[in-house]
Amino acid sequence: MGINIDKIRADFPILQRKVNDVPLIYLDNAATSQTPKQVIDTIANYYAKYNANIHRGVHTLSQEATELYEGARKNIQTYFNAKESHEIIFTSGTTHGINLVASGYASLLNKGEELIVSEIEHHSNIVPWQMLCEQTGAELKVIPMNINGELEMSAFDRLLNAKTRLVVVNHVSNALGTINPIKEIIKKAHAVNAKVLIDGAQAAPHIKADFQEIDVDFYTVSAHKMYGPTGVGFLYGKEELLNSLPPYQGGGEMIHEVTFEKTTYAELPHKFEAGTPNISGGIAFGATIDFIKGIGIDNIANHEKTLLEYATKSLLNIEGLHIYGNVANKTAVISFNIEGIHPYDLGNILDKLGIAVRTGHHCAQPIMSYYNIPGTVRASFAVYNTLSEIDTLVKGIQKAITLLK
Amino acid sequence: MGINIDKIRADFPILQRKVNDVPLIYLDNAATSQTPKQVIDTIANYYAKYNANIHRGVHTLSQEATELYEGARKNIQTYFNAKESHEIIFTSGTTHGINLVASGYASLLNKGEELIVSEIEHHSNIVPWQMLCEQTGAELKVIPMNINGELEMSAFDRLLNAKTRLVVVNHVSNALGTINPIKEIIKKAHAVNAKVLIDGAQAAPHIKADFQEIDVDFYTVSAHKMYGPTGVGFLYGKEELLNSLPPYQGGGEMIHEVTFEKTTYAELPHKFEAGTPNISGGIAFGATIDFIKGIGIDNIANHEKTLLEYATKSLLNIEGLHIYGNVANKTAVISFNIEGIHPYDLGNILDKLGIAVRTGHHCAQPIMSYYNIPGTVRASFAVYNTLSEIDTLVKGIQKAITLLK
Amino acid sequence: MQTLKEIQESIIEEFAIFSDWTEKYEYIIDLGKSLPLIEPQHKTDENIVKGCQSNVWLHADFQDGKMIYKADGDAIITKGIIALLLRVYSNQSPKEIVNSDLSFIDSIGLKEHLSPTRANGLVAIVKRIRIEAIARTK
Amino acid sequence: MQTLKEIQESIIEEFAIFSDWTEKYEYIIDLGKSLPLIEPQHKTDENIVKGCQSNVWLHADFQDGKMIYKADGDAIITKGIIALLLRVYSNQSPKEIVNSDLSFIDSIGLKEHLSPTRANGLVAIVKRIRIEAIARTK
Ligand SMILES: Cc1ncc(COP(=O)(O)O)c(C=O)c1O
Ligand SMILES: Cc1ncc(COP(=O)(O)O)c(C=O)c1O
Repeated sequence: MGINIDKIRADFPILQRKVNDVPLIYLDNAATSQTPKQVIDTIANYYAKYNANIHRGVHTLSQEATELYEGARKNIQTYFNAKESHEIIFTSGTTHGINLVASGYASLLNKGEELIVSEIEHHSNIVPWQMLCEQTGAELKVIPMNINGELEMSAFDRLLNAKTRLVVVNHVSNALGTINPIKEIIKKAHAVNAKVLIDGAQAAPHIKADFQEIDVDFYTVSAHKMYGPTGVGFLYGKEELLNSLPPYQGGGEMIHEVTFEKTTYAELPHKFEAGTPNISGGIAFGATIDFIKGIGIDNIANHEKTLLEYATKSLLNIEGLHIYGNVANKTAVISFNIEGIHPYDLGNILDKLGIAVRTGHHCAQPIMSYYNIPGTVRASFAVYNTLSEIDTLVKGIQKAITLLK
Repeated sequence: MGINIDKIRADFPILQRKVNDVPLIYLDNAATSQTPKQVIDTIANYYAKYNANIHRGVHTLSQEATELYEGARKNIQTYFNAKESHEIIFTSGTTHGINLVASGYASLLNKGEELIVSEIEHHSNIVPWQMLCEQTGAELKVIPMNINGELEMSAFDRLLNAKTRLVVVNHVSNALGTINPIKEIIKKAHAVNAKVLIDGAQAAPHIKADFQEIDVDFYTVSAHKMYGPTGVGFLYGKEELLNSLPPYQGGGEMIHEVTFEKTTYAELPHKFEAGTPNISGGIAFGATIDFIKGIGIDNIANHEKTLLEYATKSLLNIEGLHIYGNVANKTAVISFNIEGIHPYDLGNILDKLGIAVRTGHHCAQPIMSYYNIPGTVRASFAVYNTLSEIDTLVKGIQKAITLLK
Repeated sequence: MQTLKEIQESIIEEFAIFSDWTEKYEYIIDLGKSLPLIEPQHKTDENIVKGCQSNVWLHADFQDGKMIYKADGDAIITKGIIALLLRVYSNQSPKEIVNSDLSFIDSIGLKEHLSPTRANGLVAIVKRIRIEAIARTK
Repeated sequence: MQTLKEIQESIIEEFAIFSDWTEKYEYIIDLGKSLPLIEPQHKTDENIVKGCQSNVWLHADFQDGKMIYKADGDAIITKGIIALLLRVYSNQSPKEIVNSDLSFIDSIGLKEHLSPTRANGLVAIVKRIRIEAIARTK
């Protein structure tokens, strides 16, 4: 049942690295996870054997590259249980996916209609909706958080009404790790005929969402946060909803026919995939899914739960350390501060000790405003992290305190 | 002065491949060029040693990845002689770059104002402007082509007027290879205060544009067509013009400060680079520039000129073969048809012989309409192609004719 | 009258004798050349499938419990494959068509031509052949 | 009065004695702690540079031909580096400041703190120090 951490670690060449002459301890996984050699090799192998522009090509390379790329799409579809593979739109990442939907809604929203977002979102899931509301005159409502970093669901109930067109919430908060009750949110939103977009960037590395089971309308993800390459992600959307959105970008692939008088658009998924895509990235995203399936997402989640519990307990032993986000249902992310110490200073010292954590507002300034803090130190874990790395982290923090106080 | 083709070919692992049991002859470079091991290794090395989310990170990996990424931006800036490195906006490719500008102009254009495009554009440089004109009520004017595949410059002179806001033309036509007189176009457009966007996708692998010298306003490129990876490109824009455009996508990085009341945007280039970018792609794009510099773009152009002349002469010896695009000033692209043979059939047979060419409309349907043909067969050359490959191509075509006629 | 399955099998047998791709393609090209497959009046906009690579036309009729398909294409190799498809599907009952599979194309080594991303119109033809048959089973 | 160049050299000398990064950081942290660098009334919105990681403030005065800089930051390491910067730049003539370079930061192994992408506000501080000096050379 368990997993073999040594074996998994051996798949990640970067974990052999030293930083400032000590072995790297990488705890910045919520920003970008590391990449196993299976994925790196897939990229190198693509360029060494199959590289060609896909779709519409008659020659063998183009056919093979297309099959690999479309195979990756199918792999993603199956893994997340989407109904159709053309409901998986390849994007350059979560931000792109969210903007695609926000831009499409510009033509569907009317003044006075409402969008609901939450207070614990990443800027990528706030700013596009602000821009959309500015453009359309729709109103942006905010589900407030409480001190534990949870959404106030009773407030959500009050915000929902017949004018609500869209609810956008992350599945997991990047700054706090909170797992939001998205199934409940989707159900309630559907009851007033609103659609729901879930930002799954922080969930996908830890939890498998079953798109049909949760009945989500849109779900979007970045490969680079789930052991995959940079520059690729996907947007899932229900077929009829994707069909109802106008195309986002114009260009090759998304076209059926072009004349200067009239242009007709291609079918899904091509309608939203203008231009040559990140072919190597898409194919490597497929290999990423295989990597996760190989270990098993439940095994990953179990291991990370052990890490989270151990790290929480160990960190709370440090005097003056305060953890932000204290819900039972969270992923292995710990955002914290130490009384009298600026997060930037702590991050600096930890880096000198070879420990990579993220410091700052984590692109979630509303959360920082809520707690009235400039930022936090965030340690975020992945399947390759170990309990002994957590011990080193704790020792590092203690050393930093001695230096800084 | 010459180049060592064997040495260059040895850098491209894919050229060792066999297709249908014969050695691959890759003549589909205008769709996607092949990738040298220097670029492949840069990607693999990035993931094995430096992978981290860039900007704002305090830890060493993030700092190093940021330096590599920003170093690539500087490398591109220097190579194309942009004034400032923040005038180079990383994109996912040419299509993205064009859409970014088109979307920005939505807030700058007024009804009755005019855009000029040409008849020999790729769909990616047509559709976004059609969408823009539909949105704003601006009018799209088309510079016609002539039978040789050249722009009718006298018609351009007549189309230009005080209402012209933007002229968008490719530097090199993907379907014909025609090199357009962009310096003249820019000069004339500036004389009526219009701005110019040049689609450089097909030029960058063959010609070095000096942005300050030609005084271009926007110029955009895809790495995958110039020996680089898929999923990355750049948009160059003059600083004051980029500043005048509203942000394209909302998200992380492009933000200075976010509250639910008001969001302020970051400075260039971040304003246009929302979300985690294609970090490995950007860094590998830098390696691509180094690869081209290592050979020398003039040496590349000279070699390709030899290929073009030899191939043109050889192909014209084939009875019934007609070449589309017959200007003196063209890149190594030959679009052709053979009387009585459908391009798709010819492409099929050539593929069986290991020869990869592209067939179809090449995402340039207006050109096909002009010639009233369903498509062409396009052989496009790169620095690693050889005269003997052209001989094989000619033999292959002759064999195909025997089979098909 | 051969059944659909029997026709597929005899096509597979015929293709087994080809010793290389050239022979196979010569045969397909001959098939493609041999027949004007559709009456001009049926080459309508409604019946066209515009592939990115080549255009195809399909016209369906229903006579005496059998589907009668006519089709055409502008590329000769596509046309040859269309000829094979019609040999299999035309003159069969809707039910047989709906229950059939296309694996014979695989067996004769022409799978790539029916790849959904090839944009030669053939996938759309096969889809239409089935749709027209399904419409007649109700 | 030491010249700007001399101050930089003496800082380099001071740092040369540290045998590891811990000693160096202890020293910088001490520098950071030792001084409230700016008067509260000068901690205005105008003088703030909001870095993504930490905030810094800079106030400039011109007295008797010399620039007088006061600055502050909310992170202690940043503050320590600010203290070094002020030791170098404050009380120097605008001309000397404009003609100076920052290579001493490199020599003492703190280059990463002045990386433009670090978002700790220090790069902006250096920029402002120069801009204020340039304004007084005209
Ligand atoms: C002239 C031209 N413009 C634009 C594009 C689109 O480039 P991409 O697909 O990389 O976005 C192409 C690619 O074929 C092209 O040839
Ligand atoms: C919750 C959440 N949403 C969206 C994003 C943006 O993802 P990307 O930068 O890959 O577009 C992130 C990344 O930090 C995130 O954590």
